[in-house]
Amino acid sequence: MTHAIDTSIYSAVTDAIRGEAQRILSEGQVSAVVGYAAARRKGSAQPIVINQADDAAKLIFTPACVNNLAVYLTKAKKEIPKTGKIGIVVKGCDLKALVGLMGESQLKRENLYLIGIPCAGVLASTIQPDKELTHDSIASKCRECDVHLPTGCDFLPSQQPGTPELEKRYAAEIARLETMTPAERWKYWKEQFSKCIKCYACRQVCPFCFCEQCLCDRNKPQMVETTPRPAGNFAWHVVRAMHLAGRCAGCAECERVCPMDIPLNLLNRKMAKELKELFEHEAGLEVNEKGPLASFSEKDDQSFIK
Amino acid sequence: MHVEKQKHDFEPKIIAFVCTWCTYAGADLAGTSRMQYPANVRVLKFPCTGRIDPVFILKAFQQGADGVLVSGCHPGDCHYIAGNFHARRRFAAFRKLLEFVGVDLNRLQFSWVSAAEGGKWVEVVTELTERVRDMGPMQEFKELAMEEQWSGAINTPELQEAYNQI
Amino acid sequence: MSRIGVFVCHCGENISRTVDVERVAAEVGTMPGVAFATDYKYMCSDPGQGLLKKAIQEQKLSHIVVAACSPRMHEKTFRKAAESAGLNPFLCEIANIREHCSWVHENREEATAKAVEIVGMMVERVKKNRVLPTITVPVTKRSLVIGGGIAGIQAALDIADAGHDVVLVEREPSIGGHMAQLSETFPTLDCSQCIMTPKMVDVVNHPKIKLYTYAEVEHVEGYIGNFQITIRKKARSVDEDKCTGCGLCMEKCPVRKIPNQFDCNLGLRPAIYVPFPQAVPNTPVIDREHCIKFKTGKCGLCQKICGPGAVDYEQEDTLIIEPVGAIVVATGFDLYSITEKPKGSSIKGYGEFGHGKIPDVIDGMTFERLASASGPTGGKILRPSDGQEPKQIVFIQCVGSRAREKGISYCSKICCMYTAKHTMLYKHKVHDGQAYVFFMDARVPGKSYDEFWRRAIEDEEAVYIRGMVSRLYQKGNKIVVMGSDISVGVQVEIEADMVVLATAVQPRTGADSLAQKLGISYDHYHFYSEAHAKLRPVECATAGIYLAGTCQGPKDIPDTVSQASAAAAKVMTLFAKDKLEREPIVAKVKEAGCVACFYCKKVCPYGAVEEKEIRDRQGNLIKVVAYVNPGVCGGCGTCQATCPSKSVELDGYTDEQIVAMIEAL
Amino acid sequence: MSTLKYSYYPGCSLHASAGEYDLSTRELFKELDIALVEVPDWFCCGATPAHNVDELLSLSLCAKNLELAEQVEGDLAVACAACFSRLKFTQHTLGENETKRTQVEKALDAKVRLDGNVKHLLDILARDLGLDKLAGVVKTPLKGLKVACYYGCLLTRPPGVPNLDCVEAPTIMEDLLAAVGAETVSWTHRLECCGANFTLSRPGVVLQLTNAILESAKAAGADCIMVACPLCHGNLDIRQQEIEGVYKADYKLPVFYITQLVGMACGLTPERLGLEALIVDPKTLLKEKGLL
Amino acid sequence: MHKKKKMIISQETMDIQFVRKVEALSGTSVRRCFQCGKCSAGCPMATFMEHPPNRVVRLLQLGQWRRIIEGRSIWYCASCETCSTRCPNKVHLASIMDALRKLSWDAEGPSKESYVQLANKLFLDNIRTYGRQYEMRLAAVFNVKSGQFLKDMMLGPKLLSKGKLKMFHQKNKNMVEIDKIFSRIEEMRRKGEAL
Repeated sequence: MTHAIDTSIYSAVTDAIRGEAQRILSEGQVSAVVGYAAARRKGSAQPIVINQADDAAKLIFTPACVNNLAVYLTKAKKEIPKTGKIGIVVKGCDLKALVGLMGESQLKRENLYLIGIPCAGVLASTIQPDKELTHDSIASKCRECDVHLPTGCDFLPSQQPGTPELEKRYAAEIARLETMTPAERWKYWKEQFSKCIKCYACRQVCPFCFCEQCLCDRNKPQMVETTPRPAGNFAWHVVRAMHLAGRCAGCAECERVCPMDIPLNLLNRKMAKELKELFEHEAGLEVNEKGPLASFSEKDDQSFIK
Repeated sequence: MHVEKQKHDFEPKIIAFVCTWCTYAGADLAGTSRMQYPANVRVLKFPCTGRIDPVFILKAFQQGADGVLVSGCHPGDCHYIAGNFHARRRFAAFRKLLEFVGVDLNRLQFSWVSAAEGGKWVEVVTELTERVRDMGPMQEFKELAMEEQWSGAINTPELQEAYNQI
Repeated sequence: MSRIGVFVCHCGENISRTVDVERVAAEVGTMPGVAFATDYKYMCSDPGQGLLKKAIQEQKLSHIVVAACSPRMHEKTFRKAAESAGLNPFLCEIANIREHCSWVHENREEATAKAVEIVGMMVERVKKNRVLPTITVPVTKRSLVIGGGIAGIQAALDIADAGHDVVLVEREPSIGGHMAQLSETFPTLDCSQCIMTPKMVDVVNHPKIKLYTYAEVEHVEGYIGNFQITIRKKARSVDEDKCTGCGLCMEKCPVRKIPNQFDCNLGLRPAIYVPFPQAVPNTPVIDREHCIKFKTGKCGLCQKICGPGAVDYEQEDTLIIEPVGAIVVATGFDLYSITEKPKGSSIKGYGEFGHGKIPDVIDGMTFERLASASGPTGGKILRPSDGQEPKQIVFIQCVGSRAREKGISYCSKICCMYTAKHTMLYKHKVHDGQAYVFFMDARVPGKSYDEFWRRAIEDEEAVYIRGMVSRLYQKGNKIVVMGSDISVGVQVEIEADMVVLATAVQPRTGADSLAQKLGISYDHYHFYSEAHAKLRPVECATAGIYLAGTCQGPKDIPDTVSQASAAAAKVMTLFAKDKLEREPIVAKVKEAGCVACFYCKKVCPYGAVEEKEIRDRQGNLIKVVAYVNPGVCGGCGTCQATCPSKSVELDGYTDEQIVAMIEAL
Repeated sequence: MSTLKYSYYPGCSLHASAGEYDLSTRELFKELDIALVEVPDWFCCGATPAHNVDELLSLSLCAKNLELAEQVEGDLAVACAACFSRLKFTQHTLGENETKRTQVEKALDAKVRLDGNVKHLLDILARDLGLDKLAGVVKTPLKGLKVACYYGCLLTRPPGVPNLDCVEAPTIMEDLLAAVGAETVSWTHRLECCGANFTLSRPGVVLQLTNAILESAKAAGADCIMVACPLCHGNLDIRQQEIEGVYKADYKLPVFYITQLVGMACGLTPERLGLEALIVDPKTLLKEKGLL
Repeated sequence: MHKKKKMIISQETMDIQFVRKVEALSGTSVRRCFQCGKCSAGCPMATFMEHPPNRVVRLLQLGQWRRIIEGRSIWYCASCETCSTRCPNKVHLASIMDALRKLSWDAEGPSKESYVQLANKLFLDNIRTYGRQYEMRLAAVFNVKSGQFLKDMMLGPKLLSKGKLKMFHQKNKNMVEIDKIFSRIEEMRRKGEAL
């Protein structure tokens, strides 16, 4: 028996974002708006960039609007024209990524018009995009979401999302792994990483992987083996987790797009948890001038150092 | 100081990443004081622990190190003002990551060894060598390096379904 | 293809006793890229170096590895030798097989095997070494001194006397700083004015010193040897060139009752004023906040009576750019005040002492003004409230200092001595009075200091009470002091006529914003940080910037003057050469890969990373990247370890070199 | 229509020796249209004796009361300075010290709730209601009455815990009295301890400390003293005659509760304020000032 | 007669374990104190104490707690928090005093200063039995138990006439819960889970 999650506000939210997009485009406040539009399959959604006020009616918000649109604004991907102010439709989790990008000089707040979404959650998988949002079908990240209502947006529809208390699967899985012996954990990750086919979909979808030249692609020197062999895979995922530590706010897009179903977000969430415990830092809450790994306190823990 | 030499079945390979101002000088002092320690350690000199990239540690394990030591100036003594403070944070995070993916942290040692602490250098190196020797070779990375094939299990329903369709 | 030469040193028997050096040379000789390998008794000796030079030339060696003692011993020697044979010195590396091998192992087999591996690692490393040209930076031989107190004056005079131009910037209308306010100075009790004023005059008359008073540093650009300083000269409303300093304007000014800050608000001054009679320059300034002309547009008396026509109401702030090669920061201190602080402030006031509202509870500086012969009372100790002479006077030490609950845990260093001095001055002026001092420890180390303190107790009969004061309150015209004497273990109550608080020395308000302009670091109190507490006490970590006086931490006049002269000497050392040479171990940005996340800038302890715009020929912005100023970079490499795409690289310690070593294992 | 709503913790004294404080509080709040709902079946906070010898017990009792207060809507209003101090101290300590929180949760067999606001009546009158609003409802300004405001030790201390006002130089009582038209005197002993802890066990100590307070108030030219704590009141009022005897002094200083003075200004009758219950008779003074 | 014993200092005579207990209970560090004496300067009760507050901390720093609890200083503390408020080093002396009283009670039982203890104990008994304080009963029982039958006798009738002492009291519905709290704390102490 699965409980449905109330998404009745989404149609009102859709109306609100359409109205706002229409207004800011027609008033010339922004040159384009990044949002979601219906895709071909019934119930499915896809990212869209509109620059005509008339197109605002194409915008939607449904449980199938899974993508983190922040990725379309980062330099390396260059999807959006650089000139002018851009509107973007953001869920709370996407906003965290935007906040992170602002702290890393990749975006400027004044160049963005943020259209926030009161979000009760989105689907875990869009294989069946018209599936009802239930306690089972909801994305894992939404189960532990603390930003159903994004704050600091330029516009936020007034609807209040219902947010039932759900079992926290990531937290539970991290806790489970933590109780294992190192050997058991090694076995677990070896199995997971070995599946990797180095398609780099995780890198492609990640808003924080904005390097023009990835360290892991370099060959002078070759820091990370590039072939999809177990050794190279292991290095790739560890290096990536380290590079995202203190930055990733857990949008879990890497995990969603992974064709081999590697639980990639577990690594990122584990690091987020550790950095919170060690340095009281949480990614994506404020535009930090310095991230946790680019700053220090003289009082930092050094119990692990002899 | 004479140490009774024993033959061991296994001699671990230890790689030490050290800063030039404190720990490298401390190791020099151990030399000028003719202190004795196991010959297993290979020292890589860096200007500062701040320069030490976590990838190097990973790389060292992948290249067959059985143990890794990272050592630099005590907090507040950094020749470059704050490099060791940055390093301390970076490694505090990185060791948690390694631990999470199943690396036994007993193989990874961090220490502050000043230019005056020749004795501490000997102590740290000896302790790590002996500990790693007792643990045996770092098989995990070596095995991983041997594996050529895609070895993942088809362990989710989605993958199973995809596999069936092939 | 590299042609590497390897030279294995015996070091007499120091290495060869445990390491089979011939075998090392033989085994290394077979390594790919090694064209020449040999061993020699003493590589560092003249013949040894000759061997190396000869081999470079004869064997056409491209890289050198010397397997010998620690690089900390002879790296420079061998690099110089390589250089003299025509090889870039940074193509020579040292493999440490003495301190790290032969001296710490006894088993010859093990030690030899280890030595081969150590040399092998260095062979792989040296292959990736690149030619590094020595970096030279031109030096502008002019110096900026910020702050015209005793520290700034001393540093400016020393540098100027050495023949270099100095630009001295002072925020107030006159130089002199806190020292000009003092009455007499410990431990000799000579009059502060008498030793200070001549120095102030020297400054203004020195042909090499350009003095800007009533001016502040607005902006700093550049790096060691090449700074561009923008100075804001605030509108004085009096033309310094025309003014003769006759003082007529001050006499005629109708606004007369403005508390004079220089006298700790005890005395009064007009709206057009010099802070004190011996001010340098002796040019008045108009206090626009109180001047009738500026408030209402009327009056204008001073302009009318000024013979030379120096008064100029239209004057505006001006910005001046000065190029300098070195900066001495001597901005001094503020005195802590016990007044109530804004909510949430990390520094707290002293409600238990009345938050500064009890008129006869004053601070040490106010006491200095009372005791000063040129002060508002002409040197008489009189109570601010009623002008009576206090017969019972209580001094309380450690007010603000050493009180972490109030936000300051450090010792202000000077208060023990000046309080002892105050008790003496008091006794000299009020013969029938009694001074009491509440104190915790007497911290009086220094030449003739302890003797001075003892004199206060033994000869001048000040009563020292070991214990602090819980509360002060006004009772009639007395101040009740509730203290304790912990030596006896009893409470002490004194009905005092006046209480003098030895309040803490604090960094200047705004010290942090000046530091940010200069790119220097400061501690959490905002005292500026020296590069090394023991070995580089007057230099900032930022090259070319030096510290003098209390901006770096509390200190007394002798220490301040010593540090100022030391800072001046450092400036002269820098100016002794026309060009600066430095080791080329600096970080460089590979602009193609840089995505301008500026993590490098965030972690750089030297502030060496700048933002650089790349434009096409039409001037359109293509992208912004990081740029490492080689003159400022300290060479720690923290940027490279932090850079996600490894687009910044530390020469001499590149990823290629390090990975080559790891892979050699 | 009342917008201000509070749960109300009177404390033991207000149900006994300080009945007039309870009465005047209820009446004044009724008059000001502030709703007070007494916490059902609250019990003793443990006051000084509990933390004096058993801090864990003290914390547990307070935490339990905080839990009980959650049943009633609104912030928790506290009249007694001692109860206020203990409840605030409990919130502060349990928020900071995890070990103690765990122990208290074990003693209560429940999670402790620390998020509720605990407010002293002074805070409610001066800030929630506001001085301007209060001044607006004054019917008989307390003109000519020279009051010594006595804070005692527990209202403001220690720093960072009750956060009612500045620890060393609070003004909240003076501000309130200014709003109702009374004059306040500047005096030295407004924060000194009256020794309430020793009321039962060492009355001699209490007499000495309380005498110093009365002496200081008198010297400053006060007509009367105002308090916001039943324990202070007990010592200053009930023991005043005894003190006069022991120290051969003549104080005759009526000791009012804050609610009584503010109530008077708001036009409440002496009966509603329980003025009868005061031991040092205030009638002469009030008549003299034309307030009765 | 009070003779001052010589203090023999060694690791054995400095009872640091006891000091740790004080620190745990009070949540404050005694080592922070640098003996400025500000606590003693402002203490309203210092004149009644043979060890002024600063010395109590000093004795703790030296692990000499017996010297403290043999005396009466801790029982003369009025808990007014003046010391904690003004301490330049955030030594929460009032809490240290609480801890010392608790540990003294545990270690020594009633001391010669037991008047205060008796009052405190009665107060707590009252809470356990009635849930609230009943001053009349408290005062009466205290006077009986401390043998001062006539103390404050003059006050009684006056207070009764003013309605200030209530002869009867209501029963609190939470009595069971209160008793449980007391029992659970006792239980925790038995098991060594709390000091």
